[in-house]
Parts: sequence; C-alpha cells; structure tokens
Amino acid sequence: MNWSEFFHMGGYAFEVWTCWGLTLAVLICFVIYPKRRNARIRSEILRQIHREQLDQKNDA
Amino acid sequence: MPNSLAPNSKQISAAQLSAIKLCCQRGDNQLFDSVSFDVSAGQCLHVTGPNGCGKTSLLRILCGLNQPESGKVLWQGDEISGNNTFFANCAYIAHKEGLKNELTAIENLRYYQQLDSRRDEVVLDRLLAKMGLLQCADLLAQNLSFGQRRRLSFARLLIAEFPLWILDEPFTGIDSSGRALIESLCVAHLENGGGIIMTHHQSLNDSPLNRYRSELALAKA
Amino acid sequence: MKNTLVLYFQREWQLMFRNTSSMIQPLVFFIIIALLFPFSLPAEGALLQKIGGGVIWVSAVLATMLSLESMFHSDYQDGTLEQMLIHPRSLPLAMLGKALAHWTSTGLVLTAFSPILCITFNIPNEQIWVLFSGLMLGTPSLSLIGAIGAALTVTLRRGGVLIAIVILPLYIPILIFGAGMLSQSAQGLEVASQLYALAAILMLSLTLTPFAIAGALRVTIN
Amino acid sequence: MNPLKSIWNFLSSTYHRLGSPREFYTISQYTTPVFGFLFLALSLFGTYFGLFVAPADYQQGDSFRILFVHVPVAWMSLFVYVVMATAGAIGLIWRMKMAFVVTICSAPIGAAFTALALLTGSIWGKPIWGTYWVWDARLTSELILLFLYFGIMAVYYAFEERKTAEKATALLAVVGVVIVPIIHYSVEWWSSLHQGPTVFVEGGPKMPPEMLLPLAFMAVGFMFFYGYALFLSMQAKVLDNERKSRWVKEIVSDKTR
Repeated sequence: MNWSEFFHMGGYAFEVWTCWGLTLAVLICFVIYPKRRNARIRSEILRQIHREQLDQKNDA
Repeated sequence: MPNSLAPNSKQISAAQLSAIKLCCQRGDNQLFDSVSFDVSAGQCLHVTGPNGCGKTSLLRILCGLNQPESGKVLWQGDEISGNNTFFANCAYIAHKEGLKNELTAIENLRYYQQLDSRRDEVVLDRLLAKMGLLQCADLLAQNLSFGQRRRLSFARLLIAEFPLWILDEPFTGIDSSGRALIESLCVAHLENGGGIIMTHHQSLNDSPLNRYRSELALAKA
Repeated sequence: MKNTLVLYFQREWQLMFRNTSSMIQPLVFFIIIALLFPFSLPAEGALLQKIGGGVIWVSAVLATMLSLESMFHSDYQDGTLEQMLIHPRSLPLAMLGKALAHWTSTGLVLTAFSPILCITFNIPNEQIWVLFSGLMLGTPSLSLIGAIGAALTVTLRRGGVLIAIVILPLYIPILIFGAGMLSQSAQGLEVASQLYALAAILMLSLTLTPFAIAGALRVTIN
Repeated sequence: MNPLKSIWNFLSSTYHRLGSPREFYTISQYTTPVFGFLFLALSLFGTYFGLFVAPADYQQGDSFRILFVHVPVAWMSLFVYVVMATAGAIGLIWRMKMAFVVTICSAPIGAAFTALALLTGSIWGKPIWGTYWVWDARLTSELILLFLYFGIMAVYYAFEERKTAEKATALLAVVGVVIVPIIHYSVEWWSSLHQGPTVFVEGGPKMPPEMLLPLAFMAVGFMFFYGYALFLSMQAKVLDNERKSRWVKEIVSDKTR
C-alpha cells in the first residue's frame, strides 16, 4: 500500500481530497467557533461580576 | 353572544378578573415582578407608576395580547389564554384607537357592531348621539379631531356588553365635556356591576370615579 | 351574526375600494415586469414564445409578493389588528377572509389580465387558456402562503425584503407546476396532471395557512 | 415496575429537566464530550474503511469515495431541518425556552451541512457530467433547502426582541417542514421533465457491504457531530441568555477561581 498511489486516488485526487478537506474544515470551524464564543461570553460575564463587586465596595 | 341592549338597562355578568404573581420582561430587564390583584364587580383599578414601568404591558397581558413571563390571569376562575368567553367579556381601548382612517365614523362603528352582534342602525345613531358625534357621523375617521377619535373608540365599548373594560389613558387629549361624559359612562358601568382597569397619569381623587377606585402602583424596574 | 370569513372579506373589499391604488399597483407592476423581457430580447419571436409562460408566472409571483406587505401594515398601524387578536371570533377564519380578499385585488386581477400579455408574447391561442387556468389555480396559494410571511414581518420596519427571502423558496412548487404547464402544452402533451398538482397545493394552503397566519400574528404582536 | 414504565419515567424526567437552562447546562457538560468522542471514533473508523479498504468503483474509479462524505452530509442537512422544526413545534406548543435554543443553534449547522452537500455533490458530479452544476433533482432540492435555512436565520436576526425572534423562527421552521416534501416532489417531477433519470445513481442498485459499512459509520458519526456542535453552541447561547441569573454567575466564577 504505497502512499503516493493512495494520494493519487486513481486520477481523482483533486476531487476526493477537496471534498474531504472541505468537510473537515467545516466540521472543525463548527467546533472552534462555539468554543471561542463560549469563552468570550464567560469573560464578559466575569467582567460584569467584577464591575458589580466594585460597585458594592464603593457603596459599602 | 351578548346582545346589543344599552348597558345600564340590564344586569351584565359580574366581572371577576384575578392576576396571580404576574411578572413581565421587556428585552433583558424586568418590568415588574409578582404583581397580584383582583378586580371584581363595581371596582375601578387605577394602575399608576412612572413612565416605562410597564403599565401598558400589564394592560396588554390582562387583555390576553401578551403572555406574561410567569404568573397567571384568571377570568371567573379559569385561564384567559385562548378563552373565548373572556374575550367576549373584555374590551381593550389602547393608545391606537383601532379605527380605520379610510372609513367614516359610522362605518367604523358598524364594523365593530357586526363583529359582536347583528347590524342595527338605530342603536348606532343613538350611540353616536350619546357620544356627541352625530354631526360628524359621515366624516372619514382621518378627518376627525383627536378628541372625537377617542370618543369614537370609547363608543365601541357601549355597542355590546363588556363587563370588563381595560382602558389605556382614556382621558388624554379629551376636552372637559368629553371627560365628564366618559366619567359618567364609567360610573354607570361600575354601578351596573362592571369592572374597569385603567391607567391615568394624574390622580383620580377629584373625579367621581374616586368612590370605586382601588390603586395598583407599579414600582420603577 | 354574519360569518367571520364573509365579514372580513367584505371589510377588506370596502377598504380596497376606498384606496383603489392597492388594486392598480400590482397590475401595473405585473405588466411592466413582463414587458421588460421583450425589450431585453429583441426580435426573438420564437424564444419569447417559449419563455412567455415562465415570464408571466414570475411577474405574477413578484407582483403578489410586493403587495403582501400592505396586507397587515395598515391594520397594525391603526390598532385594528390587535382588536382582531383579542376578539372571540376565530382568527384563522378572519385571516382566510383577509388573504382571499387580498387575492382578489392582486392574483385575480393579474390572471384576468394575463391573456393580453400572452398576445404580446405571441403565445398561441390554445395555450393562453392553459396559462389562464394555471394562474387561476395558482395565485390564491401565492396570496395565502405569502400572508404567512406578511404576518411574520408585520412589526418590522423594513419587512419587505425579509418577506422575499422567507417566502420565495416556498413559492417554487407553484412556479414549477404553473410554468411547467406551458412547456408541456407546447409539446402537445396533457396538462391535467399539473392542474391537479396546483389544485392540491391550493387545497393545502386553503386549509393550513390560515392557522399559520394566525399563529404568526400571535407570535409577533406582543 | 415493568422496565418500559421506568424507561418512560426516565425519559420524561430528563425531558423536563432539559427544559430548564440550568439543568441543560449541567447535563450537557458531561454529554458533550461523549458526543465528541463518539463522533471521532465512528468517523475515523468510517474514513479508514472508506478511503483505504473499500475497492474502487468499476465505473467511477476512486472518485466514488466522495460518496462517504456527500451522502451522510446530505442526510444530515434534512435530519437537522426536521430536528429544528420539531424543536420549534415543541417550543411553540409547550412554551419550552430550551426548545427555541435548539432551533436557533441548529440553523447554522444545518445550513453548513446543506452547503457542504451542494459543494461535494457538484465536485463529485464534475468527473461524471463534465460540469460542476447539473439541474439534478437532489442537488436542486438541496439548493432550495439552503435558501430555507437562510430564510430562517434571516428571520431570527430581523427581530430586536429575542423572545419574539425565537417564536417567529420556530413558526417558520414548522411551516417550512410542511412544505419541504412538496418542494422535493415538485423538483423531482421538474427534473425528470428536463432530462431522463440521471446516470448519477447514488451508490448503485445495491451497495456492496464493504461500501455500505463505512457509509453507515460516517452517517452515525455525523449525527453525533451534530449533537456535539449543537450542545456546544447551545451552552454558549444559554450562558448568553441567562447572563443575569445567579447560577450563571456561580458557574462562571467558580470555573475560573
């Protein structure tokens, strides 16, 4: 099973690998995007909490 | 379907609306929380509070237009959502009068009359006379003054039997004779066993409604 | 007590006659769009004839869609829509009355006018009848399904564009069967199956869309 | 108590627990990695069998291996739409907040699957038909489905008030799911009108087992991916929606303390 013949894909290398590559790319960005959004929202909430704690300190 | 006799000659079914722990949100901020009250026959609930505290939202929840965030509204014991008997017994007059500009005053009233009961010109004319709109019966609604439009939308309440009236700022923009007329109609309605929920930015102490008045103050969110 | 459907149908008719522009605009728009094609395809008699059915159907769809926004807009502005929502009468039946009244002002007028357009596209006479019957069966579904989009976007300031994005994909089956009838009858084949399909879609929209329209209004008006 | 009853109780109790955002968040914290792991395992297994082991197709040669990606993605585009519409219906009928979150978060994933199905379908069609786009019934249905997804996302972002936006999107999803079969059959009839049934017969009359097996693994694997990506984006959405509630503040602060 030599790799060069495998990657050649019987002459359809371009078609097969773009399809699989595209699918992989879409899957990956649908994992990364929500994770990053999750982190961004967490940091926003955290900042909100700190601001509230600061208010309580000033009021107290 | 309630028939179209004049309200003060027949005992209408007793008004009995109760709100239990209503809570309403606009966007992300809370307008009011766990508001509970009862409105029974002969009672006029005056909802007061600063601007933007959700008076109109409360009225829209009570008449079934909006769903509250939590809590229930009961009419004679059962939920109002999708409850046709409640809708038949409750009338809501909002800021927007609910009048078509392309139709004349009498055509607007005729449309509402046909919605609730059979077409009857005599009753229409008597109603217009009572509200002092007889001379502008054939004017297009867009040509009526603001006070005349308020009277016309108020006339709708008298077409059929509505035990519960929900009025949003009924007195704004109305001249003194108009206000006296509306107050007398409200008093007659209350005497007859009906219930009223209204918002009004001034106090009602000096108005004849004061005798039936109970107050609900909505705090600023 | 008048039936809800009849009552709202008559009310819409009365309102439409008060501002007749709502009747004329869709018709003029329909004609202008359809006539753009002969200008863009100079002296191509045979080609015009082939694409005539499709062009007329697309112009009918666009004319209907552009007049959808006005279906609920004026009622929402003056508060009558809210009164309809809290009235004990059945809202779906009322909306069916309104949508059918809207159809008479747009779809019916376009269908009545379509034979004249067929002449400009020199479509042979027997096919004019085919296009007419297709439009007659198809345009009510256009108004009924379009009313769902109109109800969804009634509270939005620039709802027109959104109606197009939301509703046009739902029009594709009607367009396919309607325009397909022309090419079938051009080859002399039977068009009964397309008529049955359009009639089936019409029955579906007559029975289902009123509930979707009522649901959309209850969702957006609050 | 017979097992059926206890299963039903378990299902209905998790259904109700999933109804509240807080419960969903705690449940999703341990189910999301499970979905992720299952997706990886199944799809790697399917990829290995699909690319390495399965023999080349006698007619299409190795280009048929795109089938192991195109077909599962096309199935998923429809599957996500149906899940989105059912969640919308549940949200509208029983007023479940979480059901709307499912509808909103599934729309982008479904649109991505549909776009992917279109791309891979047209790339796969190149060697067979010689062009990237042929008005084939299945590809046209996918194209219309993509517009339906765009319509749903456009409606969600058109409303300012989040609650109205969610309900309007749910309603459109339910209306869409009624019309999708009609679209499918009308396109089916329409494409047979233009040219006879296409030679592009997916997977041939009967798929030999060594082709069917990887396809099944890839399909199930993609379902778990949908679950994984959906739960991830729902977690973000829930935190965003319930930003003001106490439990969100606790979760956020103790995670980083």
